[in-house]
Amino acid sequence: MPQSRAGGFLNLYEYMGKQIFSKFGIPVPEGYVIHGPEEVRSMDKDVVVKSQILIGGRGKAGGIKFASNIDEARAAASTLLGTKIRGYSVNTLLVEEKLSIAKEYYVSISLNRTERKPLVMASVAGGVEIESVDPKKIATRIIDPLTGYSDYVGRELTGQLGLVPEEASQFRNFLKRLYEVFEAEDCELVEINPLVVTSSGKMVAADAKVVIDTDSLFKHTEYNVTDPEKTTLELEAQGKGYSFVEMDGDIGVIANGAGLTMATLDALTLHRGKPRNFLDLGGTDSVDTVVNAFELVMKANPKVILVNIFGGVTKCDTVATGITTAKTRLSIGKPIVVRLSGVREVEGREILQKDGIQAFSQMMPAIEAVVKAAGVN
Amino acid sequence: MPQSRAGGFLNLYEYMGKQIFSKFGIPVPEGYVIHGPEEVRSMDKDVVVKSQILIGGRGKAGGIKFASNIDEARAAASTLLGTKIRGYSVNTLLVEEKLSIAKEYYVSISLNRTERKPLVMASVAGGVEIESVDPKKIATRIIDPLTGYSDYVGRELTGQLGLVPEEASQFRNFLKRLYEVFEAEDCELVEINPLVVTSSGKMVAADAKVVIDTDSLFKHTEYNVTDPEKTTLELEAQGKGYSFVEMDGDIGVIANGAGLTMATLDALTLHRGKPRNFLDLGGTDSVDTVVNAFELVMKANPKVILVNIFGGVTKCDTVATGITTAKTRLSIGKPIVVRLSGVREVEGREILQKDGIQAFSQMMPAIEAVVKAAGVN
Amino acid sequence: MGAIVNKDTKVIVQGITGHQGKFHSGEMVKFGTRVVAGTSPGKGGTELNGIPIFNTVKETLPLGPDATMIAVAAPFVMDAALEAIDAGIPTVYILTEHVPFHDTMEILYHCKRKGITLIGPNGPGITAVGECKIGIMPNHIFRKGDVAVASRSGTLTYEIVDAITRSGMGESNVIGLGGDPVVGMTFIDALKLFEADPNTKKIVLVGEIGGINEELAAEYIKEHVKKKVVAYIAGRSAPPGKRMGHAGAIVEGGRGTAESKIKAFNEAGVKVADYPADIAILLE
Amino acid sequence: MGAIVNKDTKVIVQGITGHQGKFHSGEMVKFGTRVVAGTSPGKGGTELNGIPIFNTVKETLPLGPDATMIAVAAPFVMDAALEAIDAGIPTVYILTEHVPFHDTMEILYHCKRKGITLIGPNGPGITAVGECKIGIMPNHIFRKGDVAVASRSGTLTYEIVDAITRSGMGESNVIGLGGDPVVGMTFIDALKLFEADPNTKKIVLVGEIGGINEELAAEYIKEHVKKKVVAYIAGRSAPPGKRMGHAGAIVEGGRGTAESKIKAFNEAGVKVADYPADIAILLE
Repeated sequence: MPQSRAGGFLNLYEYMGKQIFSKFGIPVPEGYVIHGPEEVRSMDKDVVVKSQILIGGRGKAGGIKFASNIDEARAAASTLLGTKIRGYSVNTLLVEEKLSIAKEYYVSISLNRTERKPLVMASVAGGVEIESVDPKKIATRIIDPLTGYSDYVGRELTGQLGLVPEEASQFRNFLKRLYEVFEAEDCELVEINPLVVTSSGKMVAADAKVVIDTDSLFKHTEYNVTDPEKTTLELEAQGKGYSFVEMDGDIGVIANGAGLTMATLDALTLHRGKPRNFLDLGGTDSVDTVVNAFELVMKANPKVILVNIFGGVTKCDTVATGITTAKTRLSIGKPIVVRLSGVREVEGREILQKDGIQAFSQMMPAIEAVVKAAGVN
Repeated sequence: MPQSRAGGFLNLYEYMGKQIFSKFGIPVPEGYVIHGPEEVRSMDKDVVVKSQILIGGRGKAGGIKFASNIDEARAAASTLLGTKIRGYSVNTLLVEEKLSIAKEYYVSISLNRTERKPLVMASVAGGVEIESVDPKKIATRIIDPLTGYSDYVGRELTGQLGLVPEEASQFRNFLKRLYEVFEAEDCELVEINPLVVTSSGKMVAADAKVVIDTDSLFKHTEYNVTDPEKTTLELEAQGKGYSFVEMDGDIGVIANGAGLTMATLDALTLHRGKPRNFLDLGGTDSVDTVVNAFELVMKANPKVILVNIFGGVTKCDTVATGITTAKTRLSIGKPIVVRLSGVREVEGREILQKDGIQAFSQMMPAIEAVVKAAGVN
Repeated sequence: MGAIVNKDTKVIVQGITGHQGKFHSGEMVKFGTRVVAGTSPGKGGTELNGIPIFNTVKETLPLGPDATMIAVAAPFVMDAALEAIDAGIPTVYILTEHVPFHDTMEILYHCKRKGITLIGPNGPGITAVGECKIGIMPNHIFRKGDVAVASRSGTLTYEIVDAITRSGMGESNVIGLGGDPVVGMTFIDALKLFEADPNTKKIVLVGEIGGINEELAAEYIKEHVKKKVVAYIAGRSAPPGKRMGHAGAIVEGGRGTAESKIKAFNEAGVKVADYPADIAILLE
Repeated sequence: MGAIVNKDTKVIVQGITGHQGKFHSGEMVKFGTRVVAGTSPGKGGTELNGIPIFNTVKETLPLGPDATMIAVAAPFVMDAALEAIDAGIPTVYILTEHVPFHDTMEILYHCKRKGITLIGPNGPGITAVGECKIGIMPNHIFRKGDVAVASRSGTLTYEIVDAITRSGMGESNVIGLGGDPVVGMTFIDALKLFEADPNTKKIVLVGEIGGINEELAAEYIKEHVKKKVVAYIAGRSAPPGKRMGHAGAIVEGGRGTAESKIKAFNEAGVKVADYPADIAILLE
């Protein structure tokens, strides 16, 4: 469920992250992207074939395969493409040189919301989920956003990590460039795990996790990734500009403002009602916005629908007209319970009552009515 | 004469400035650099052939010629190459499309030393020396270095200049990129004069003046320009790491520290002595530094030599040894007057006196002695 | 006198000719706010809702603005904010949603170095009831009183203010902090102001899941706040959401859930309402 | 007590193992300065001149440093300064010459936003006579007294201090401002400190051609300085130099010459010595 946050965050695929890393001078394994086994190229070294999916634990789930010749690589590609791994379809593979791994480190830069500043985290215990690492083995450093990254930050961290000089200077180079990525690409997170030290002592970003602030996409029009965790209906809603999340219940919900929508779901849940969705109407004052919202909610096939509006910019009579229009146009036979409070609430409720729709001025009676209509005893 | 400023400033040739502008997306006339008339290319438009020299007033002095076909352009190139304009040799030409000029504006960004911040200056009265423009016609804006340039600065300035919207947006684009040049290239000054509005309404940088902080050259190793205002001896001194300026007089001067060296020249002048040079020995403590300094000063062929040292890091006995070594090695027969004060001054003066060199502990007697030796009555 | 703004506060609106600026500057004037100027590049010399329009903030400085509402589109917020900061406007409120948080971070620290108060982005603004409203809160919900409200949410704030008003109480200051990952004013900043404000007797905090600002506020209340504080937390029914990356998760040490926030408030002696309207009951 | 530093000031030296750091940290210890630590990446755990060496400034913080001398090579000054600023060291002195002025500008405004005093770059440092010396001034030239000196020059400062000492007077504070186009502390900053310093009775300013800081100082003296001020200006015999671009020339409005500076000082009642050693005569 979204917080009352207009935008969101966009997870990039590993191969996209590595393309960005490359552009900023961060060493990544030699490799290329394929969509079919026939695209595998001949090679003179062992390779690893990696499923490009936005979920952790690929390796354990069989999403990563090794190959030592072109036939093995093609076979691996054939096996992986078209399968589902942990529920995610594999359509794209990254074929990379297999690194000779001596050590695995961890490094990330993320937004620390408490300090409201970037946070660098680094550990010599990489290659596993960072949550499972002993916090004492993680070196952290808050960065002053106006100063940005400077080499002394890297010196502090490599000192804490106890890196030998040859590794320390490579690591500082990674950090410097990773901070450039974090800033230039408006990232919420950039993470390299594992940051591999090869047997010849070279540091390479063996994985790449890059999470972009979707609010920044006007600066980065090159990113066009569909969030695979979103349902078809959620993607449709996103395309129409609604903040919409599907849930397991049977009460369709339309409210205005993310906070009020969350509060509505909370109140339903406390009354043992089960919401079917989260839908924030936003701050517009248009009949069509309401009608389109109903169309989305109806596609989720709820048992009943609750509309909870506190009218300010959004006028209650506009919403009421939207509801009656939707009811007619979409031939809605299911119970609709409405709460309208605020600007032009009396007019709004009149419009609804004329159409036989239950309308309340306060939230709690509406909650109780809709829960009852949904058949909760 | 240098101020007590270790580094200095490097003036780039127009064509170099325009190459930088191009790299940063600032529109410049189509053009190319030649070193011989045979390099002129065929073309389908009128061109201007511009002498690449680091002095103003090229146009009036005949350093810029127009041509409407390849023969005329070659002839112009032949005429210009190898000549001297205002004392500067013409070895390089810039051949450019001739702009159809509707208006000439002015814009620059420089370091304002009082505010210690960048200063933007702009005027619609461009094409002439900015000093000759009515200050009321010049819009100025100090920039906060931590914030840098943002579009509102351009809006303020275009408003003050009264530019029409089509020009204003082009002008803001110039300013934004010019500030990027100023920052990225460590400039002391970036100036476009004239900033031409062509008859088709397009803004183009018709000239480019870029002055770089020489102390920043470790970041910009691509710049390799010899200051044409420096004499051969000054360039030799620069190569050896001395701050050295030739002057018209007959008293060679070696002192330590720019301020003390200036004070020495001032004192000589007040005593009607005429300095032959400014030479700052710097803060090292090495015999060779002294000997090499003498070598430079002897090449300037002074009548007498004054050494004025206040010893701190530089030890007086080291300097004394340097002087006697130089005297022997360079077979100096001319009078040398020395003032040594500070660390190991007694030892230093003893060394000199053994070699028959006049040595004082205070500056004024030394000044008086050297002026007398130079024959000033 | 309001805690940040008051009846003497002179307000400008940057982006006054946009959809939001146009409507809400009019509402602000109706509320009684002294809106002394608006800006809109290229529209200087005209006026709107009786408010003179200028091309730049600099041109409004002779009018002595104390606060600005920035209502330009997200891509232009950085420039507008830097313009206000450079001009030294003491209070900067950003209405706009969808501002990249990296931009907000930069704006915030430029505000801090100049001693400027930043409110928002993506919040409903600030109201000193009976004196001055800057932002988009509906005019009709307020009644002058002694309850101060700070909230991370918009309509939920109105819901709660309305409940307070309907209960017969009233509000002194209402501040919408904004829902973005990085915002200027925080709960702790608001608590400091409210604790010091002689017209405020009771305090309401409206939080939601995510981040740990509610937890930090609870700690602060324990140490520094003598006035009565009650709270509401939205999102307690939210299924464990997608975490935005490992690094964030581990730093916040498992905090950020509704349970964690409610627990922290309870430990600080702050009662947490089950339903928004129950805030009014807890205040009594 | 010195005006900026004093006998209690704990000093660190960044780049202590370099040529300059090595020599001058020893001289500072001989002077009596409390040099509590040095830094040199990779040399942590060793020591020099009896001073413990650490890899980072952060590691020296438990020793409570009040000031730092940065003696690293020019390309590394920005990083070292940001390290000191981030660590919150209250006084940052940069010895290094050839620092790009764009770097200095950035360092200066980061210092300003954190309330940090910046001295230099490219100056001889700061001495509170009898208490603390940070920098490269020769130890032997000082005698404790009531004359404060601020100078844009190095050896010329020693020359003048030496003349004061030889005349039987003595110094309270000597500050080398540095000769770069952009430096931290200015004449006006120094005048403020000296005017407020109870141990200072008379003030010497050592200026030179270029810039207009002497002119600004003269204006400041007229308004704000009651103590006796005398001055020396180097470069009066300099032929009109190459101007560094039109923009600079016009902004400074023809000021910046020795004549302009001497005239400004004279108008402010500040006598200007013809020769460095004459400063001692003017002070009497």
